[in-house]
Amino acid sequence: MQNFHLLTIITEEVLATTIEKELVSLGAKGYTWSTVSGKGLEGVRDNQWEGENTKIETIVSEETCKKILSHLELKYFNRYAMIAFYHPVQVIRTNHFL
Amino acid sequence: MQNFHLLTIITEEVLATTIEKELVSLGAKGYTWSTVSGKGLEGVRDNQWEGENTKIETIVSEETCKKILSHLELKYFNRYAMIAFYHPVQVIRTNHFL
Amino acid sequence: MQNFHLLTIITEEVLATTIEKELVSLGAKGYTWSTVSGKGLEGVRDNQWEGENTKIETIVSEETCKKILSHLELKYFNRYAMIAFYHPVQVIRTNHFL
Amino acid sequence: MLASILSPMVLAFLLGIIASRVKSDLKFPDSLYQSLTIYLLIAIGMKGGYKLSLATFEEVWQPALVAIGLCCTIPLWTYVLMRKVGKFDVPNAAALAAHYGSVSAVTFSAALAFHENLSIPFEGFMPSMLAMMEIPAILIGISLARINTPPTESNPQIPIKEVARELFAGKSSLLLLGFLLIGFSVGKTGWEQVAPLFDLPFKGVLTLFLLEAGLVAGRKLSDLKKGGLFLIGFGIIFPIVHAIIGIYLGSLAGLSLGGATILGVLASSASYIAAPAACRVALPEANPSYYLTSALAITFPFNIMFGLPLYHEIAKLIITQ
Amino acid sequence: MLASILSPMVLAFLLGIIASRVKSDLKFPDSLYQSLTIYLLIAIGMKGGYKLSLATFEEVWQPALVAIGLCCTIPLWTYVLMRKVGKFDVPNAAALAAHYGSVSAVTFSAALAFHENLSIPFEGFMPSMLAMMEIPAILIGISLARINTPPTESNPQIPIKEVARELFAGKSSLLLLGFLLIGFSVGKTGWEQVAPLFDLPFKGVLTLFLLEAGLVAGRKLSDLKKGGLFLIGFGIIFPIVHAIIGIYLGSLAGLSLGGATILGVLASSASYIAAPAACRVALPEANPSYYLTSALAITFPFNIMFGLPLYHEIAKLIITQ
Amino acid sequence: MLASILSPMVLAFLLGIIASRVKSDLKFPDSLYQSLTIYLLIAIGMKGGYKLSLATFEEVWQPALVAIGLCCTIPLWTYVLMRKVGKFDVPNAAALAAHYGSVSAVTFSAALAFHENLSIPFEGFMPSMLAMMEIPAILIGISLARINTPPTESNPQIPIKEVARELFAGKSSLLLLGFLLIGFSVGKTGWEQVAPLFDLPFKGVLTLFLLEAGLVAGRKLSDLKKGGLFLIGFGIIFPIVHAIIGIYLGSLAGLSLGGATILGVLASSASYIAAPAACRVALPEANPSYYLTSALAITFPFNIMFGLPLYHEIAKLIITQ
Ligand SMILES: Nc1ncnc2c1ncn2[C@@H]1O[C@H](COP(=O)(O)O)[C@@H](O)[C@H]1O
Ligand SMILES: Nc1ncnc2c1ncn2[C@@H]1O[C@H](COP(=O)(O)O)[C@@H](O)[C@H]1O
Ligand SMILES: Nc1ncnc2c1ncn2[C@@H]1O[C@H](COP(=O)(O)O)[C@@H](O)[C@H]1O
Ligand code: NA
Ligand code: NA
Ligand code: NA
Repeated sequence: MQNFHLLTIITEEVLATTIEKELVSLGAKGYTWSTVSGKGLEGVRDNQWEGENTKIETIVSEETCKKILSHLELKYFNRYAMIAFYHPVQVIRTNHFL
Repeated sequence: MQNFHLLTIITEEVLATTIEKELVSLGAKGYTWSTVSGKGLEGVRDNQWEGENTKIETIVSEETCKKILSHLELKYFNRYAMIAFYHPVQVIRTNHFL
Repeated sequence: MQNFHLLTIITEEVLATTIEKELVSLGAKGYTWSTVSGKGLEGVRDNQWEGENTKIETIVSEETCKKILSHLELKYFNRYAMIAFYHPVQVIRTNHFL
Repeated sequence: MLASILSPMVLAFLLGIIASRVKSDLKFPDSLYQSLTIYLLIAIGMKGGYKLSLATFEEVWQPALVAIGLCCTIPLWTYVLMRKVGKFDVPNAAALAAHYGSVSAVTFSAALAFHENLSIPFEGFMPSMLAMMEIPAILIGISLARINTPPTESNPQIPIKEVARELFAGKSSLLLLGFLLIGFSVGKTGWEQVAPLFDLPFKGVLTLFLLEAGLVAGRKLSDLKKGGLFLIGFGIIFPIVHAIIGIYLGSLAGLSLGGATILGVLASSASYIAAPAACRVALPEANPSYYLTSALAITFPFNIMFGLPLYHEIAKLIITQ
Repeated sequence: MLASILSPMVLAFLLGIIASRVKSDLKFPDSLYQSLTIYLLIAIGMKGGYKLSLATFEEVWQPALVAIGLCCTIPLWTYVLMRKVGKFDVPNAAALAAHYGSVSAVTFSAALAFHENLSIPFEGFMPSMLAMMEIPAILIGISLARINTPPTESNPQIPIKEVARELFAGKSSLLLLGFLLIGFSVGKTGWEQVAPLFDLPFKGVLTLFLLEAGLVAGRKLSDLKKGGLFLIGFGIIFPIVHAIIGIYLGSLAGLSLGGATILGVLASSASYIAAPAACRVALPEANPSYYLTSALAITFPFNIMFGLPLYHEIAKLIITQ
Repeated sequence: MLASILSPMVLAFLLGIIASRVKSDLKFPDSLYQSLTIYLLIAIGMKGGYKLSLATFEEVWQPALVAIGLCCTIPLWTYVLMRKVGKFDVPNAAALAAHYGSVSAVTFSAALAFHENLSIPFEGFMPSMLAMMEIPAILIGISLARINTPPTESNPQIPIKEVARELFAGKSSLLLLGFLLIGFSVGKTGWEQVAPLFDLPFKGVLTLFLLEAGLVAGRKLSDLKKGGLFLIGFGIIFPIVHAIIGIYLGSLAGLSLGGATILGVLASSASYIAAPAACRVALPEANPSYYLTSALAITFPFNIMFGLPLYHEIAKLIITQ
């Protein structure tokens, strides 16, 4: 049986559209996003003037998850406010994710 | 000890109120919802004109989780934009969930 | 290797700022928050007049997670609408969390 | 006619379409869209109610009958045509019938603005026609699907009573009917208290709203091919036919040139607030790409840009005969 | 009197109640509610400050003393009554005292609109009374709870200084006081620059706000039984008593018929922006069902619908004596 | 000069700063901020376009040349100075160049309000200068970074064409340019239809917006030390220099006292809508603390509060010579 992970990315809103396209090209079948506020190494991100965060969640196979993470690591991690984490989830209707 | 699951449902906003009532009648003691945007098999869902998504999260016992999932599967899965997934969580104050 | 947990707190919005400060003083390196609606033991919490919920998520080490939870239990659990739960997650760039 | 296309509203709509075609990051926050909708419905209802209070029953009853007649029969022939000629299945034909039988408050507002710009008088009570025409067609559309589909176990049906209750309690009819009543009751003093918010900036708000409508319609344009040529033709020809019928019957019912044209616009317009929500719940098997695309990306732009001046010309022909 | 009930504001409030009773899906986006609140506070403060700049110290000092006197004593007797007669425990009695001692900016606005509709003149500086009366009562209410509860270890208390700081920095008093000062400083030119936004559409915005208030009040109605008969009686009788005292003292302090009535309305109204937030943080043991239900679902609707005309009649009796 | 500081806009900005220093919980919902931005851009564009339609090509072409000249050269010398004197690295110097070369729509609006309050006439087509000056400087700033950084593999560069496309499709230039065109096309009738929304309440909305701007600027004040003394000096002296150049060239190009001052204000202002977004994407290595702090917490408040009256005095000196 396939293992699925819920991969969560919290990052700067300006990157959202680009990252979402990249997720799809790396194999994600769908994603969900919302606007969140946050505090991290790059300080508070809480409004449009200073920058806001988007939370992107995507359920993907373990393999795709790894691929996405190394892409993010290479392209974004040292230059933008961003965290990413994942954990296994049980899903119904696997055709939404594969 | 009881196992608790965080069950997440992402689906069309028009269904939210009905589903929330059904969750309670199937044994959920509470739930949390918020508006999210998303892309999946049914295309992009990002605004009120074309339809928006609600994310409903509920912490329930393993048994209730199964019951809810089969209900959703029967009633909604083939007719609406919807995904559902779950994973175990540790909780405090179990009286909120049982 | 360090175990990380995603700790989620859903509680009354009026408490958010205070709790966020306390999270940091207890060892959290960052956190993410957003406004959510919910229903639980204290009834529906869905608008500003009657009270609204904030969801605070923080990724912390297992130890910090325990510390935060006992703090919340002592200070808030009997007096406010609040739930808290956690589960292990895999992270990249551990410097964001330690 | 040029004056109509060069109105701020139509141009804002075009700008919205362009913005979404060039993939602009321009986006209305969702709560702004919701707030504008609430504003428009209240403003239309309130002014219509106030104007209705100035009219006599004599003036109103005939146009009202025509309006109700139109929104009850349009879904019937639309359904038949969709089934027979369009070869759509039952739920999709029924959903299209519901949408085209019901009306669009924004197209209606644009029609009011169009007439005011050209200083063509029209009956002030027209918003009450809008309020009456919104719901019946949706109920008829959904009933058509019920009658023509045997209920199965895996496909439980929401009772039509329940659907009706939700429609009447739904925000668009609640605000329209509620503020029609409020406007009717408050008299001149009451109306003048709120007119600086609900009357004066109305066309400006409509301009904002049409900008947003353009953004959405622009995105929907790429779905046009899914709908196919038939849907495009249908989304243009049907509204014209409905407009002609509406104008003709309106003038028979004693409406002025402006009033008859506006009744034609109502008949021709397709709902995209109340109807999509109701169909999604009651007719989940109907595919939103069909009804949303035709209502939002074909009929709505056509009516706003070309329909209004066209129907005005048609009305002049019909009424001066 | 009928004219007052048939105002767009009161009718919108009723429509809101009806909408929530028929379980309408009408919902104001949260940010619209917040934006309307910000607007109302700024508009009230700004206009009040401008009008205050036109008044003399002579005219203002006596009403100001009365206003402060009222908001400092109302919580005291409310607390005693709640403890002795209502049998509430310390935190709940204190929270109710804080709410009824403080004031409601929306009830106040409705009172202004009421007087303007009937063309009854009133002192333009009344909003400064509103600004002064908001915070003291909340601090007194919270202090009453402090004095009457021994601090325990498991129940740490936020220092009252901290509570005061948060109240003064809280959005409602910051906007009211801040824009009172701004309105006071900018003079006629300044005021006229912003009046098209903050004055003209004011009653329209109030209508919108009361629609939303009605939606919430309607939902709260089902909590009425939790409060019990005592709370219902209290939520109606106490405001009337406070209004009478306010009107009487106001007229002694030299206010006109209109001004005295408005002071009575302030005394009678219960806070539901600043007080609930402060009590939730400083008096978490107090149960929101009590104070929110009585302030929002009993006193507020009563004042808006029946209180205003009633207090007006009472004022006529008292002042022409 | 006092009259300018005591305008509602400036006072609201100050109140915002105070509110954020006393840690008030006052917060504009994000969608209100976005809606106000959309409103301001549309209102500026629309009115400017309408006024432009009343001007002759004769009047416009020289000021336009100057405007374009200014926004193309300001980034050049800013960049050199930042590198040489400020010792900033390439991306930070380039980002600062982009910000100070581009313009601030809100500072511009405050300048319009300032002139209207003092009844100083100015050319109605100035908003078209604003629209022209927004984007070129940002592209030049980003290109400067490109030219001066060898592309490395780990550091892929977005093609400048792509950046340009995104800037032109970006909401601020799309709305400004789009509604400039709309305002230009609709004529007097069209303009009068939307003026009650886009003209009358403009200064009130600006007051609201500046309150929110103050809240953000106040929070940014604590970042001032990160920027250091150099940035503070730069953020004040440079705008003054740019203003003088702008006023001088503007008067050469035939602009009136008011028009030349406003061109000076444009030259002096720093962008904080289009530029930060573009720099974040195209120059991620540039540190937002530098450009946001200096644009938002130094130059913007300085211009709003002291710059406007100062530039007005300077203009009087230069032009009456
Ligand atoms: N430890 C954490 N737990 C939860 N969210 C975090 C954490 N650290 C950072 N974030 C989120 O990730 C965003 C970017 O993080 P950073 O790159 O550290 O500034 C922040 O604005 C937060 O929303
Ligand atoms: N693989 C996925 N990961 C995360 N969210 C998804 C995924 N697929 C679908 N969704 C969400 O679920 C909603 C409905 O999915 P669908 O039925 O596939 O259109 C979408 O609008 C997304 O918000
Ligand atoms: N079983 C549950 N599952 C998910 N969210 C819950 C649950 N119970 C409570 N909540 C959330 O936690 C908030 C406070 O809970 P309570 O203290 O039970 O009123 C509620 O408003 C919900 O948003
Ligand atoms: Na129709
Ligand atoms: Na009171
Ligand atoms: Na500049």
